[in-house]
Formats: sequence, C-alpha cells, structure tokens
Amino acid sequence: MSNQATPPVPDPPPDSPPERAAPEAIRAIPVRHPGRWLAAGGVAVLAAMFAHVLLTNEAFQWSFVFENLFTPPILRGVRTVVVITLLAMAIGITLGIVVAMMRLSANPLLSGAAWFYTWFFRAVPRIVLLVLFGNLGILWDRLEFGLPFDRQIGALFGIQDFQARIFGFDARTVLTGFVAGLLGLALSEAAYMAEIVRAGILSVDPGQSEAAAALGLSRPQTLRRVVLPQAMRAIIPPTGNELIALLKDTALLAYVPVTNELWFQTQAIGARTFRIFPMLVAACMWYLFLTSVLMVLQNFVERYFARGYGAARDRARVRLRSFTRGQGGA
Amino acid sequence: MSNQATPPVPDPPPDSPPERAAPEAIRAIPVRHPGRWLAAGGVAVLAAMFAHVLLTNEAFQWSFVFENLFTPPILRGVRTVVVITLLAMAIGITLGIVVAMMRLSANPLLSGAAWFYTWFFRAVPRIVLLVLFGNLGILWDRLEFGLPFDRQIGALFGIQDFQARIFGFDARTVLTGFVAGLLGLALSEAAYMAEIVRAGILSVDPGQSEAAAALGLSRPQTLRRVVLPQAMRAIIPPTGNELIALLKDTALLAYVPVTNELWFQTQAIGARTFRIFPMLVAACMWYLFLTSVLMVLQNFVERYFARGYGAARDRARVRLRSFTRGQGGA
Amino acid sequence: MTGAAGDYLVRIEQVHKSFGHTPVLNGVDLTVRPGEVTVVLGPSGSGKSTLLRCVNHLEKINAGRIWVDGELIGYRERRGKLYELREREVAAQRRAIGMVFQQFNLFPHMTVLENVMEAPVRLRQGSKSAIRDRAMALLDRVGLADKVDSYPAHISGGQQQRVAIARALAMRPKLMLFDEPTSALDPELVGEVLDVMKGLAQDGMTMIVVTHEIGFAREVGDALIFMDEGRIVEAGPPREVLANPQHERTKSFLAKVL
Amino acid sequence: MTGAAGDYLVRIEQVHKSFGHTPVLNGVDLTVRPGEVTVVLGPSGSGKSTLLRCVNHLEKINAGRIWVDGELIGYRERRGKLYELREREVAAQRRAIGMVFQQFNLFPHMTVLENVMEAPVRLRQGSKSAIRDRAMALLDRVGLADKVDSYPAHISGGQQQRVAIARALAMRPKLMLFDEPTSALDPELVGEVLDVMKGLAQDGMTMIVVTHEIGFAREVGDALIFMDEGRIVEAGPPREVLANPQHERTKSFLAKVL
Amino acid sequence: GCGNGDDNNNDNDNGDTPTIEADPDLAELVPDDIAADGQLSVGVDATYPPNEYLAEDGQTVEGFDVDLFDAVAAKLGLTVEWSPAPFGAIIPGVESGEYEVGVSSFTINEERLTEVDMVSYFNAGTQWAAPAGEPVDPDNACGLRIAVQRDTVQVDDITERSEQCEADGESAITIEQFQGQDLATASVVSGQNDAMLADSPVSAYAVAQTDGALELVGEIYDAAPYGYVVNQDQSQLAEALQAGLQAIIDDGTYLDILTEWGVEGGAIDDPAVNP
Ligand SMILES: Nc1ncnc2c1ncn2[C@@H]1O[C@H](COP(=O)(O)OP(=O)(O)OP(=O)(O)O)[C@@H](O)[C@H]1O
Ligand SMILES: Nc1ncnc2c1ncn2[C@@H]1O[C@H](COP(=O)(O)OP(=O)(O)OP(=O)(O)O)[C@@H](O)[C@H]1O
Ligand SMILES: [Mg+2]
Ligand SMILES: [Mg+2]
Repeated sequence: MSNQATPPVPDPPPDSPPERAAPEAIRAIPVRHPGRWLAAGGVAVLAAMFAHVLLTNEAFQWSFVFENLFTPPILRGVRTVVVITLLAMAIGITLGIVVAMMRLSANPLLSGAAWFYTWFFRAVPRIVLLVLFGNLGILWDRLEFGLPFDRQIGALFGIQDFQARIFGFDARTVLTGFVAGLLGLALSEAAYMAEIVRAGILSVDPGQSEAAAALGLSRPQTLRRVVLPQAMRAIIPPTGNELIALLKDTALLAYVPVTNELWFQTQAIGARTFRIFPMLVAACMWYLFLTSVLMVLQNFVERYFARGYGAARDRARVRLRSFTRGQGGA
Repeated sequence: MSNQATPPVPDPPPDSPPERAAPEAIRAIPVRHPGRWLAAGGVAVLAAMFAHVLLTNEAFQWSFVFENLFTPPILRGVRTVVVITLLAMAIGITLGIVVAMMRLSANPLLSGAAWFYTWFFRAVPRIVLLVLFGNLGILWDRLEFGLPFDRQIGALFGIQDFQARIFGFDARTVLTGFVAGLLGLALSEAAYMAEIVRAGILSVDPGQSEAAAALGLSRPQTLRRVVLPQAMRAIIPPTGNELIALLKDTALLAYVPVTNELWFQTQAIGARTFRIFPMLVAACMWYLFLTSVLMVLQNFVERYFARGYGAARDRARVRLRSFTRGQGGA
Repeated sequence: MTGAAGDYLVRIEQVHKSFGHTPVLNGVDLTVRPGEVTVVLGPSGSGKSTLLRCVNHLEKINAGRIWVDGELIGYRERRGKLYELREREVAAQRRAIGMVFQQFNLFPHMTVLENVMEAPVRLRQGSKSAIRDRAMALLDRVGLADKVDSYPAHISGGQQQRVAIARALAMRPKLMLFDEPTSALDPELVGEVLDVMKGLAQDGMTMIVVTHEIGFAREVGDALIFMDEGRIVEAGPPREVLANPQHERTKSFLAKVL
Repeated sequence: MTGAAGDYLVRIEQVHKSFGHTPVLNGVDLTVRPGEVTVVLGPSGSGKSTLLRCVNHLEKINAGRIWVDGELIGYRERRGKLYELREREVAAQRRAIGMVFQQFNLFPHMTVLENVMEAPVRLRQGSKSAIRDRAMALLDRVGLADKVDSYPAHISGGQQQRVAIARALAMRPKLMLFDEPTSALDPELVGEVLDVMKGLAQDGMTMIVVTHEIGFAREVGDALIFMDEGRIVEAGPPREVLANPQHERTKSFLAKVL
Repeated sequence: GCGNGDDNNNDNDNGDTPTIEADPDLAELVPDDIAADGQLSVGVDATYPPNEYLAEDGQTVEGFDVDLFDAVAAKLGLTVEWSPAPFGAIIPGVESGEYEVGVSSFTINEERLTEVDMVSYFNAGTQWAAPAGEPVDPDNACGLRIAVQRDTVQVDDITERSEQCEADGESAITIEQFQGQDLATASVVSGQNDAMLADSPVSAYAVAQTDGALELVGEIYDAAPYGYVVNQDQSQLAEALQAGLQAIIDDGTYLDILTEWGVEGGAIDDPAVNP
C-alpha cells in the first residue's frame, strides 16, 4: 500500500472533452502511530546521550584531534592509503580477469589451478596473509627469474650447479614492507575479483552468446563484443564494494608493517603522546571520510549503469504505451 | 555451444512405432587446442615450483609446524574463534534485523538512526573499530544503566548530583578484551546483516505483499508469514559469506587484544620460540581448514535452498510438459 | 456506516488518481449491481489496473469516493471531515473484496492448500478443520482436488491462476476483481481459467474483470466499459458495444484486437 | 564438399539427439527445397527448438547427418572418418544460416543499427559505409528506418523482433530459422512481425518456422510438419494437414489450438 | 646483562614467588581503594620475551618483570591480575584508570614522566644484535636496514642516528618498525634486515633463543631504569610500590629472581619514585 502524501488533483488536459469539474481533493486526517513515536523517542534519547558523551567526555580531547588531523605524517598516511588502494585494485582486477578466464576454461589443469588460487586467498584472513607476505623474506634472500628447476635439470645432464637465471633481486630490497603489503593485498584482491568476474560472465543471458554464435561471430569476438560489456553490469557494483573493502583493509598494512600508512601513523602519534583515544577518533574520521567519498562515487556509478538499462526499460514502457495509445486513439 | 562428450544413441522406447534402426552414433575426431595445453603446462611448472619450495625450503620447518598444530593453547584458540564467531553472528543477526526494520520504517528518525548506524559501522575498518572498542575503557571507568541524563534532570529540579542508576559495572572487569572484541565484532556484523536483511526484504516481489494485503492480512502478518520466509532465499547466501568473513576477522581480535584467540596464540608461540614462519604456516592451515568447512556447509545450505525453488521449477517444467504431452497424445 | 448505496454493490464516483504529476484516473464513475459482471477493456496504460487497485485501497485515490457494499473505502466521514482508516479497518474492508492478479501472486513457499487456507486461518474465520474442509471444497470446485499438496512452482500457470481464484474465494468475498487473469498464460491454458470464471458468474458472484478476452466479455459480461487515458469513454451491454462501438478510440482498439 | 544434396537446400537424415539420457530427437528426417517455407508444429517439449538448434550446430547431434546447401554441418568426412570442424569453420557455416529466437536476443548495449551492423563489420564483409547502407536498407524493409539509433530497451517487442530479423538478414543467409518468433509478443504486436516474415517468404527466402500461428502456416507455408516426442508424426501441405489431420496426436493438438 | 635463555624453560613454577609473606607495615601504605579488593590490575604487553611473554600454556604471562612484580605485590599483601594490552595503550590505560599499574619494561624518560609517575626497578640499556659473523658497528650504521619494535625508545634512538647519518652526508638508515619484537628479531635472523636494537635483556634472549644465528654487537649503552607506571593521582601507591621493592631488594629476593632469569647485571639497589 502506498502511503505517499496526497498530491493535488491535476487539472484535466485542455483538449479533453468537457465534463464535471474535478471534485475536492481528499485531505484526510491521518492515523496516529503512538508506538512508532515512542520508539523514535527512545532513539532520540540514545542519540542525545551519544552526542553528550562525544562532547563532554574528556577522553576525546577534540582540540588535540583537530590539531593532528592534518599534520604531514597523517596526510602522507592518507596518500599512501589511496595509492595502495588504487594500485592493489588495478593489479587485482587485471589478475582477477586472468584467473576468472582460467577458471572458466575447459582445461581441468587451468581451472583447477584457478580454483586453488581463489580458495587459498579467500580462505586465509587478510591480516594473516599480509603478515605472511611481510615475512616472505624469510624464504629467499634473492628473488630470481629464469629457467625453472635449472639446478635439477643441470643435475640430470650431469652439470653441477647449472644455473639459468636471467635476472634476480635482493629479496629484501624488493620485498620492502610497501611491496610486500601491496603484493599481499593485490593477490588477495585478485581472488575476490576473479569470483566477481566469473559470476558476471555467468550472469549474462546465454541467449546472447547463442545469438552471437548464430551470427557467425567467433568465441573471442563474442566474449569481447557481446558478453563482457554486459557482464560489466554485474561486475561493477560488487567491484565498488571491493574497492571500499580494500581501502578499509589498507589499515591491516600497519602489521606488515607499512609504516607510512594512515593507521600506523595515527597509532604512532597516539603512542608517542599517550593520547590513544583522540588518535583513534582521528583515524575513524579519516576512514569515514574516505569510504564515504567512495560510497558516493559508487552510488553515482551504479545509478549511471542503472540508467543505461533498468530505467531505460521503464522509459521504453512509457514510450511504448504512448505509442500504442496514439494508435488506439487516431 | 555444448561441448559435452557424445553419449550413446538411446534405444527407441519399446512402444514406439517401428521405424528405421538408429544410425551409427557420431564419433568424430576432436579439434586439437595446442595453445590451451601450453598454458596448462606453464601452470603445471609453476605448481611444481610452489610444491618444491614448500617441501625443500628450510624456513617451513614442517616438523615444528605439526608439533604445534594441536597443542592445547592452539586448540583453545580454535575454540575461541568458533565461539566468538557464533556469538557475534547470533548478536549480529538479531540486532541486524532490528536495524533493518528501523531502516524500512516510515519514521524518519528511526530510519535516520538506522542509516547512521550502518554507515558508521560499515565505513570504519574493523581493525580500527576493534582497537577502539578495546580502548573504550578509557571513556568510562564505570558502565551504568538507568535514567538517562539523570544528573542534568536533577540539576533542572535543583537537586545536586541526583543519580538514578539502576545498576553499574566496573568497566574494566566487564570490558575485558573478550567482551570488547565480541561487542565490536557483533555491532559491526549487525550493520552488515541489517543491509542484507533489508535487501532480502526488498527482493521479495511486491506482488506478494499486495496479494496478502488484498486477502486482508495485516502488515505484521504479511511480514511474518509471506515476506520474511521468501526473503530468506535472498538472505541466506550472503549470510553464509558474512559468517566466513566473520570467522576470518576473528584474527583481528589479536590486536584488541583477545589473548586466547588463534592468531594471537600462533604468534605468541612464534614470539617465544622465534620460529615465526612455521607458526604463520600453522595459522594459515587452521584458517584454511575452518573456512573450508564453512564453505562446504554453505554449499550444502545453498543447494538445499536452491532445491526448494529453482530446481523445483525445473521439475515442474518437466512435469508440466509431460502433462501437456499426455493430453496432446491421448 | 451505510453511504448513499442504493441497490449498488459498488459505487465509484468521480475518482481521480495520479502518480506524482501523472494523472492516471481522471474522474471515473461506475456502478455495479450485486450479481453483475462488468468487463473493463482499454489499451495499455489507460488505468484499468489502477482503477481495480483503488477499489480495494491498494492505491489511495486523490479525489472522489468509492463505496463497496455501502462502506466508504479507506476513509471514515464524520462531521464533514475525512479520517483515514486504521490499517486494521482497511484490512477488514479488503476481506469483502477478492482480487486475482495477472501474475497469480501465489505464495511460493506454501502448498496449494496452505495458500487457500492461509488468510482464513490467520484471521480466525473458524476452526482449522472447518477451514480445511472449505478450502478442499473450493479447490475441488476449480478442478484441483488432486493438487492440494503441490507447491505453486510444480503446477501449470492455468492451475496456479485457478488456485489464486480459490484463495480469493476462501474469504467469502462479496465482490471479485480480476486484473487480466489470463494474459500471463499460454493460449492452451486460458480456457480452463475462463471456465472457472464463468462458473463463478453463473453462481451470482459480482465481478469486475479487466481482460482482453472478447469472447468472455460477450458471453458472460453484463456490462462492458471501455477506458482510455483514465476515463471511461464508452459503456454499455457488451454485445452492443462490441458490435457497434460509438467512440473512435473504441473502434480502432477493437479493430486491432478482434 | 558437396554431399548427396540433390536440389534440396536442407537435408536432415535420421538425426538423433539426447540430453544426458533423455532422448529429445529420435530419428528426424526432413528436406527443404530452396525457396520453400516449412512450418513446424508440435506440443511443448516435442523437440522443435532442439531440431532448429541442431541445424546450425548450436547443439551437437548424436547420430545422423545434416546438410545445408550441400555442406555437412559441424563435421568433415574424410576416408570414412568424421572430424570435428574447428570453431572458425563452424562459424563460417553458421553465417549462411540466419536464426531468430523467441526472446529476440538483441544485444542490449548496442543501438538498433549497431545490432544489425555488428556481425558484418566484425567479419569484414565490406567497407563500413557499405555495411551501414545495407543495414539501413534492411531496417527500412522491416519498417524501422526511424528507430536506427534507439536501444533495444526503448522499442516494443514487435520492433525488437523485427530488428532481430534484419540482423539475421544482414549476413545474407541462404536459410532462415525462426523459433516461435511471436510467442513472446503481446497479441497486438504479433501481426507486424508476421507481416515481415510473409514478405521474406514472398521474396523467395528458404525458411523453417516453429510457430503456433496457424493462420501463418496456412497462408505462407509450403509444408507443415507436426512433431511429437522427438519424431515427425505427420507432414504435408499445411491446408491438408490442418483440415484433415491423420494422426491422433495431431488431431487432439489442433483441437486445442484452433 | 647477559641472557640465559635456558632458564625460562624450567621456570614455569611460579609457585615460589607467592611464598613471600606480606609485610603488614608495608601493606598499610597501600591506598584503601586499591587494597579493598586485594588485587592490582596490571596492564602488560606480553610479546617481549624474556621480560614478559605468554608461557607455553598460552595463558599465563611470565618473565622476569612478572616474577619481580608478583614479589613486590606479595610484600604489599596483594595479588596481581595481569591484563594483556597493546604496548602503546598501557600508559593511557593507567591514566584513565583502566589499569592500576603498568608493568611492561617501560624505560623511564621525560615524556613518560610528564604523563605518569614511575617507580624505577631495573637498569636496562640498549643492546644491538646482528647475524653471527656479520658484525655491525652501531656507531656507523648508515645505509643499513635496522629492525626495531614500534613505539619503543629504540625507535627514537635509531631515528636520531639516521638523521645524524644524513647530516654527515651519508645515506640514511632504513628503519623497519614491527608490531612485536618477535617479528623484528625474525627479520634479522632471516637476513631481511642487517641488525636490530632492543633493550639489553631482550637482545640477549634473542641471541640465546636463535641457536647462534645472532650475536650481540657493541656495548650496552644509554643505560636507563625501567619503571612501574602509576597514575599521577595515585602517588601513594607509587610510594608503596617503591617500599615493597626496597623490601625485596633488602631481603635478597630481588637478586634471586634476576639471577634466575640471568639478568642480574641490571640490578639496582635504590628504587625511587620519579628518579
Ligand atoms: N506505481 C506507479 N507509479 C507511477 N506510475 C504508475 C504506477 N502504476 C501505474 N502507473 C502508470 O499509470 C498508468 C496506468 O497504469 P495501469 O497499470 O493502470 O494501466 P493498465 O490500463 O492496467 O495497462 P496494462 O494493460 O498495461 O496493464 C500508466 O501510464 C503507468 O505507467
Ligand atoms: N539444454 C538442455 N538440457 C537438457 N534438456 C533439454 C535441454 N534443452 C531442451 N531440453 C529438453 O528437451 C526436450 C525438448 O525441448 P525443446 O526445447 O526442443 O522443445 P520444444 O518443442 O521447443 O518445446 P517448447 O514449445 O516448450 O519450446 C524438453 O523435454 C526439454 O526439457
Ligand atoms: Mg494493467
Ligand atoms: Mg521451443
């Protein structure tokens, strides 16, 4: 049942046949809902208590919060958060598409490997993953690229200590906290994105691929021109959620550690000045701000995408109606 | 295009009219896909390298891992993880339903408060929230329940230091790490559950409520008997995901700190023995195990729910068809 | 609480309804006597569904009055003032009005029998066993005695619509509203639903039926109204209107549909 | 590469097809001469759609052979052995066969014109401007010259289906397959699509049409086949079959539909 | 102090500390509101072996800090409730009243003294450690990668050294800050970092625990006292703790405990409030 306010009665269109004047609009006295207002009152009191604590409890030290909210280390922390979020998302999306394609492949080895990848990275908590990546230096002191199993292959042919490595790095200069953290987040994100991309592709009506196939388009053409553009509709909204989740999870980088990251920095100020609580509040405020910006953006993007389809359909309905009506009346 | 293997030609049903014998089944030589096998080969080599590192790199110290995987503190940690996950989820679902109802209420104060609640708890990273809750003791040294704003009301009537508190606790005995962590997780979960419940309710075809209203059912009856049971279909799958996410996020409790939690315990062993990496591996193994169990359960639950509807529809299709066919042929 | 009802079961007077700024009903007048079947025709968007939905207050009208069985729908008029009815009172009014939707709207999580029993049981219209007996009798009447334990998803569209009719009848309504009850059905299944509706009409049920089934209108209808742009542009006995439409719009519409 | 084609455009020989262990086609034989319109009738589930989908290899058959314009569909036969065709070769065969689906399956993210141009452009069937001219001509032919820049969601179902026909024609097929092209349409919109199809038939297009539109079958069809349980149970000139069905199943089906 | 890591393995028998008898005179000194429940609630960051860490059972906090403070409390007729907390949250927790005392190897310094009262009980210095056979000169660490635990005094120490390097025109020190000392130590063992610096007992313990992978380098320097952290409004409690500490120093329990943990080198004989 609709419970909108009663709008005024519209005037009849000027070209309509003469008829009785529209009667008075209904202005009824609405039903009272005391229970609802009681609940609202309770919520209002709770809100007032909350505000009271915020304003009067000394632990908040608001002046200290605002003094520190825009100091250079904090701003640098914010920048790091944004940079890592964007980088990790970019890598995550790219790798995620590859993994999704592997997962959808008919080859059991490829789809098995993709399954294992998504399983592992989605089953282990991100904090554990990140600490693990922060300690990967324990495994190797050099990272090298080249012929795999070179030593073993050499041994097979009787060559001692055969090496076919093309280039390598000192692991610790490469696997800095920043790189380890970024890598951890990006690989983990790729697993989530792979599932999203896969679900998006599966969500496209199979009739679309069939129509493309029936026209004689090849499978890659079908994927690129017909399936992926439509899968985007199912991919974009959860990707927005992922981006927000990723931004929030950059706080976990403090434990890798990535020291110039926002959460690390706010805590460091808190510990140095012994004012933990105000800096916790400052961290909350920054994250609230950053995620809210993303949420607003997401809203816009989703509305944009909805406009392309759903709303358009409604518009079409209206047009279709006026079209038939026109025919019916001419 | 289906690419299943060619099944044998079925025998014609015995009561069918006599006709030409079925021709030989098609057994065509399939097309080769060398590119696909090359990619698979690459993946196989990578997998072998991964296994090789796991088995030969000394940093893993597998014997140490297995020695410690089932020691009492670790098992206690696992129990804590499970208990907190279930408790936080139970509170989260209950509170989430309340918040969702508030959000859907026509009263702007209720729906505004619910919006603010979900906004705050979804916009702040869980790690920040949990550390904040761990430090809530800084705000009050006592938690008290009673008439709100009692002191202010007293002052209004000229009574100095009027107190109408019914009962109170020493904050530090109540807000232990365990309680603070549980509370933080549960309140945060409630925000996510509220959105899920709301989306679930909105996903039910409005025609259902209209049909119920047209039958003369009241709004609470409609909600309880018609809308909620159907909303469950949309609520259950994301709730499964939430449960898995919650289980993983119990690792964040280590920073509250909740000391008898799995991630804290594995790290504590690492800290005491300086064998960080093996204990990281142990943590991964436990989380992989726990989340995999939940994933399997989720799969069952989802399939069960799918059986109730989607599959049933297919069955109905088949029945319907044989029904019409029967009529067509009789 | 009796309004100026006379011997009409339904009286619709100068009803206006708009969604936002889009007028949908522009002063509709209609009366239906007890036992009469009124068929509503009209192009898509002409406001047929909205009119039906206003009759049982699923939509609030902006101006005008609707009485069913002498009761003013949705409001109470006292000392020249209109008061909205409480939800409970609206629900009570709706019980006297059965409604059948284009999309059936059966409750998918209940069996056929549970669908029919749900409202009477919740609204305590007798003992459960009495309600069950009555539900079984109704299902038998619509030819579904053997499907009582099936779920809606397991039966055909025509069967679902027949269950929806039985469900509405279970509340012993004085008036039945049908909103294109057959247009979501495969052509082969339309007949079985129309047959049930014919039976109802023969048993004296008062009905307002939105449909494009001209045959049904001709055979069963006592009155036919043609709507366009939220107005009733033509009304009369079905045979006359169908054979000899007066209005241009009716003519061109019938030319397309017949 | 010519098989035993004779003067048939389509030759279907003893085709068997099952999904898992459910047989769906049980030995179908059918031939269609160039320019002929073959109408396929039959109850739901009788395998009509599956038969069409086998003709352009959207489904793989389990036994039998299908030739279109002398080419064996989906396979190459050499020295008594069958080889699957590569994807590219199957795509080439499909280009000679246009298909129109019940659900239109237009590409919703492309305009009407882009829908029609997509396949010729991707498959480089001429310069872009030549393709555009041809697409415009086709859209004009189906009466949609003024809708070229609309998106599918913005036009009616009947218009969408006409676009789908133009899109299939843009590949200059030798054979057109229609799978219940009007059954997802509102009754008022059916006519416009059938008109386009009639025009095509008059221009000499070879067509296999699954439909329940008996009028179309009678008026346009050169042959009518009635399928049931994966078999062709009756075939002949439409007027004869419709007026005087021989088989019990045909009779009872026609009794319900007519 | 030189570490003796083997000791802690057979030292779970904390049972010998409570045998210390309460001294009624000293117990008098304890403020009534604290004496009332007979318990001291203590905030501790249990990730700092051998000073304070979780025992093998995963629940008990142990370490020489723990044994020592248990003894002091026993002298005052109190028991101790150890509440694990993040290091940085302990002093604010004491200020807010969440904890009555903070015992977690807090080095006494100016900044801390402006916030809280501190009772000195042990002398620790900073000690460097590096992989065995790859000695590092603490006074010339420019360009190296050094691991420290976040929020400790060593962070300020190494930051100053890095700034000095840059002032001298040499390349800065890469400072890796870790959540816990365990991660910092592990990073040096694995070769990710070149050296670490920490409180002297901690470095000694790390060297002992890592089976010769690490060795101590250089001398202990910047020796400064550890202090118990007490709220500035509770100076009476601070006095009581000081008296209790003096009592166990005088009766020899103090040195026994330190010796047992192999950190007797840091023993003091003049505990003081806010030295
Ligand atoms: N809830 C709504 N909000 C806004 N506009 C609405 C709503 N319901 C209906 N309308 C509009 O009111 C007009 C009349 O709608 P209605 O459904 O009554 O027509 P109808 O005659 O039943 O048409 P149809 O044959 O398509 O069912 C249409 O233009 C429609 O877009
Ligand atoms: N992909 C598939 N997998 C399994 N079974 C299928 C599949 N496609 C069709 N079938 C089954 O094959 C049988 C024939 O289906 P088909 O769609 O060819 O019938 P039809 O004559 O076109 O019916 P309709 O009039 O409903 O379109 C049906 O029983 C159907 O359930
Ligand atoms: Mg309608
Ligand atoms: Mg079909």
